[in-house]
Amino acid sequence: MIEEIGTTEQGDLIINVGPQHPATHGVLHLVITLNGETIKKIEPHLGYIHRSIEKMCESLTYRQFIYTTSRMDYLSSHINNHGCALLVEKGLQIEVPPRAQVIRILMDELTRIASHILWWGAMAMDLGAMTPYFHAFRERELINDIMEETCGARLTMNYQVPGGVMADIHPNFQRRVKDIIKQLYKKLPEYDELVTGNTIFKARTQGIGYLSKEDAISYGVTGPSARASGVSCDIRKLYPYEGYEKLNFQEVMHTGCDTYSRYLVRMIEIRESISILEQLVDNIPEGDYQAKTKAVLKLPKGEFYTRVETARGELGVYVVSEGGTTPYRIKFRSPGFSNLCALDHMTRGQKIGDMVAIMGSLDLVIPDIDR
Amino acid sequence: MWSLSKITDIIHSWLTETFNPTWTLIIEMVIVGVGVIGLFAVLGLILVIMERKVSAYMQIRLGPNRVGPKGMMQSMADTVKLLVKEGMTPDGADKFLFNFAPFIAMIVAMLLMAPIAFAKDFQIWDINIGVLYITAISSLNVIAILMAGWSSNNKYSLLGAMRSGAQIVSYELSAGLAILVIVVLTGSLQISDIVAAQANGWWIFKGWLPAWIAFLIFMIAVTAETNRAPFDLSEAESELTGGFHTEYSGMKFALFFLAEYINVFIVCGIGATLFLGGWMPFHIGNWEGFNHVMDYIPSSIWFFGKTFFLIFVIMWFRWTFPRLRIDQLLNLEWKYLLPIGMVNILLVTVIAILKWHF
Amino acid sequence: MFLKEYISDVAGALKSLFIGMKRTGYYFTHHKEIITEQYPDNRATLVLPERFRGEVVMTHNENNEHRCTGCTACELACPNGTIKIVTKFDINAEGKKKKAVDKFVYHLELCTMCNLCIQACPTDAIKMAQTFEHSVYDRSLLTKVLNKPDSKLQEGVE
Amino acid sequence: MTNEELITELTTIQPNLVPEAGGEWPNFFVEAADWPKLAQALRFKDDLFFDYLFCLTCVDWKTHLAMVYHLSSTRHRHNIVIKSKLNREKPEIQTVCDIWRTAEFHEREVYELFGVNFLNHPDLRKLILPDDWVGYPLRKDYEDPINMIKL
Repeated sequence: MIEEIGTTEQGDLIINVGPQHPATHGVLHLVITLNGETIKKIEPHLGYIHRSIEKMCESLTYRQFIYTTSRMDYLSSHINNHGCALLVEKGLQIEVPPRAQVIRILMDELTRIASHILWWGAMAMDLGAMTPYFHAFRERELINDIMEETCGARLTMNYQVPGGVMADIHPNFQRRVKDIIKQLYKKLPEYDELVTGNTIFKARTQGIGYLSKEDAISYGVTGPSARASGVSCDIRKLYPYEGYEKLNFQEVMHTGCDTYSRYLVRMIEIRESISILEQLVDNIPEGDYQAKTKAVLKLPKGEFYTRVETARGELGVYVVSEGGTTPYRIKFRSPGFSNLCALDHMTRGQKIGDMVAIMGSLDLVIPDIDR
Repeated sequence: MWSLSKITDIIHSWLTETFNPTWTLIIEMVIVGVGVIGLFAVLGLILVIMERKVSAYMQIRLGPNRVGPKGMMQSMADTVKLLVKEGMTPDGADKFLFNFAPFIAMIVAMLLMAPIAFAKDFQIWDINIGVLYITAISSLNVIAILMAGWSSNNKYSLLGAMRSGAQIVSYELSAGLAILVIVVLTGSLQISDIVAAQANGWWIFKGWLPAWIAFLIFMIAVTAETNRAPFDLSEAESELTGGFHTEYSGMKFALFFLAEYINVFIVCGIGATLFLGGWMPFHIGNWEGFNHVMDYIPSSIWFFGKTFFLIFVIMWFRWTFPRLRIDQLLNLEWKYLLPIGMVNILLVTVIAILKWHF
Repeated sequence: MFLKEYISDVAGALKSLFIGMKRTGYYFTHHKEIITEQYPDNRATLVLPERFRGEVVMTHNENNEHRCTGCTACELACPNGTIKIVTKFDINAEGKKKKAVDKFVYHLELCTMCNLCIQACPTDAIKMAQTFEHSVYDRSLLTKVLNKPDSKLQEGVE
Repeated sequence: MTNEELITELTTIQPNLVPEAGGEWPNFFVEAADWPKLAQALRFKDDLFFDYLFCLTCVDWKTHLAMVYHLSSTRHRHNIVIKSKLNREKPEIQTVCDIWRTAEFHEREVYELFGVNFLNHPDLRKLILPDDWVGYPLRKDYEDPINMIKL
């Protein structure tokens, strides 16, 4: 069942893309075997920025290890933190106050919007259009400003702690969220004008990087990339956490299986996230923002697994506890790593320019892959 | 309408009186050479700052604004930076070809300057096959790119150069066909004749639909021929990092960079000459007063105005569109531009024979 | 019909391109929309939100007194070993030996601004400052002693 | 299928499975030798249909290594955890990357970080670490005085 490993013949061109290359959005190293312009095989070589977060976490307490996860997938750091906080809460059976839950969801969705918007710009930039990148940053900056005001940092927030959130929302928070909703409604049609409808963009993405439903499941692809292949895998719907079950939103699915449908799924997901924001921003319940927790957290002996839906897919946090203050073994099932598995399969036989488009549509964040 | 021919005539007659004919020719060539190089430098500076400003405003940012008033001296600073940078030659490179390629790119760009009419009666060489000369010389550009790509001993460069070869060779056809439309309408290959034929109206207005289509095809084809986005496959930075000039640095890179901008200027100048009347002012039918006012604007301003407008359009393309893929690029040429261009030339021949145009 | 399809294809493609060009053309002519911030020039007007986490500082009141008891809660809470507290024994008014902070050493180069030390501090002795221009030429300058020289523990803080 | 049904179903397929109490999902210990057969059954039996391997990892228990496979079914939406104890000196287990393709990369990761040898893996090379790296960093007894910072 495994595709046979592409063989290197006389006349094949082997090029190294990365670790420093504009298309890899960071430091992914791909060894590509080319026949002319056609890709025969892609071999990812990882580890350029591997920090061994899993090993580090073994010596950090349950309060401390959360901050390292912000550095994994830095574009959805909030959701990573959320997953870890959920795990600790699950182990200690802490009830999170409703106010904290709503704040968490609001922050998660803002992060998701920011991540998808940045991805939109980066995807267009991969395909050679520079302008959308800057337009994307305009909206993203507004979201980052909200983060800065409430969480204290723009990218690596470390706002979610076991039991709730670190601080209450800023008094300006609701007003600014409403502003950003208004702004997004105004600017999203422009995104479509610039990129979605563009005939060159369509030609570059339609029918490229075909990933069938069976392959998507088999390769463990999750998130928008898998939903574009018709796989229902939104953790927010399947295994709801933090009251996502009470919200009214759609799991965005598409059956195109190609790069363009992956693009469309993310664009619609931005709108779904906005609708979640609209439902919650005026209905933040009063109460505590953090449950009372002990100063030293000790998870009972056993194994715990939580999954959250980050902007890129399913993040699983697997902790084996020996009953101490630090995890015995921790494993982050990062969405980027699994999505990367499918890259070779999707790019075989495509042109080198398509490889860039496919990588863009998978939305790879390299620290998430390398951890 | 005043003309620059008086000045050139005075210089020429003074030189012929003072020196013998050989020396006159040599001195005139030196003057022209110095003039062209000066124009190159000025154009390079202007176009670089223009590109940066255009891109900045389209990308809702300010662009360079620190060096000089409103950042106008930025390209000077860039030049100085490139001049003092070490010009490296990779170890495995074919040293002669590697160092020679940027000069070919420059020489080709310089040669192309010759038949362009910058103003009324102000032309370096009014050769009778002007248009043919331009199409012939501009194809030499691909040699420089292939040379640079091959000699760099870099796989990215090689891929970029190969792409560029395929691209330039195919797009020359449609550019040629688009130019041919105007040649058919005018009945001459000489630039001065083509400009003179537009005295009572530019071809884009007089030539009806075929001229419009030809203009569109011309703009697309020359964008591709000068390797500008969305056809910048030979230097596609998200795929091939820098394409054929990946290994170049310092002044050698600057020469490529400059040659690209000069090429853009030249093709836009040709576009302005062929379709927008060159240095001819804008006239409307019988509006005598209006036409008179237009005549007072110097002819060189008309030429440069039109050229810079076309350059702006090409920059506009670049900062709006994503890049095509190599097979789509060739598809566009062979499946769309070339058939349309051929039908167009048939159409225009009929129009020209039946004298349907003005 | 092939020809009809062909022409509508070309027309549709051109239309989509013109829509995109209209958008960039709009921004080219509307300079109000520019969002660039001229950073070093606007330093005077640049206001960072009060929660922004720039670096850890220790608050001192006007009598040069701080609130740090040297309990090392922050040192234990820090995931990176950013904080090192050197304690000494003071003799207080009643003649008893009492543990007090001698040097609150803070390694800014290791700090990830995670705010865990601030949360852990029982006496609110440290807080996050809004400074953000931390670059220096010598790395040793980033190792700071947060308690000011000759500063004392504030009265009444246990 | 509920957890109880899953447990009974699986014990009929593989009688020497050892169910483990606790955890949210059914946990089983399987002998490394029985794993390929069980994996085939898990993946291709219609009422099980575990087509999605969402986490593959290894835990170093100092006395032995334990492979942990988290499986899920996109059709029936049930989850299961399969574990397998491996000898710490010579850890070997059959690969599952012909059944779940995502295992290819995950197994390579486990191979270099824990030193588990996956039999019949098509391309078992180091993925993250440099080729000349000695030792298995995620094992508990791994010491690297140069690169490890102990707090």
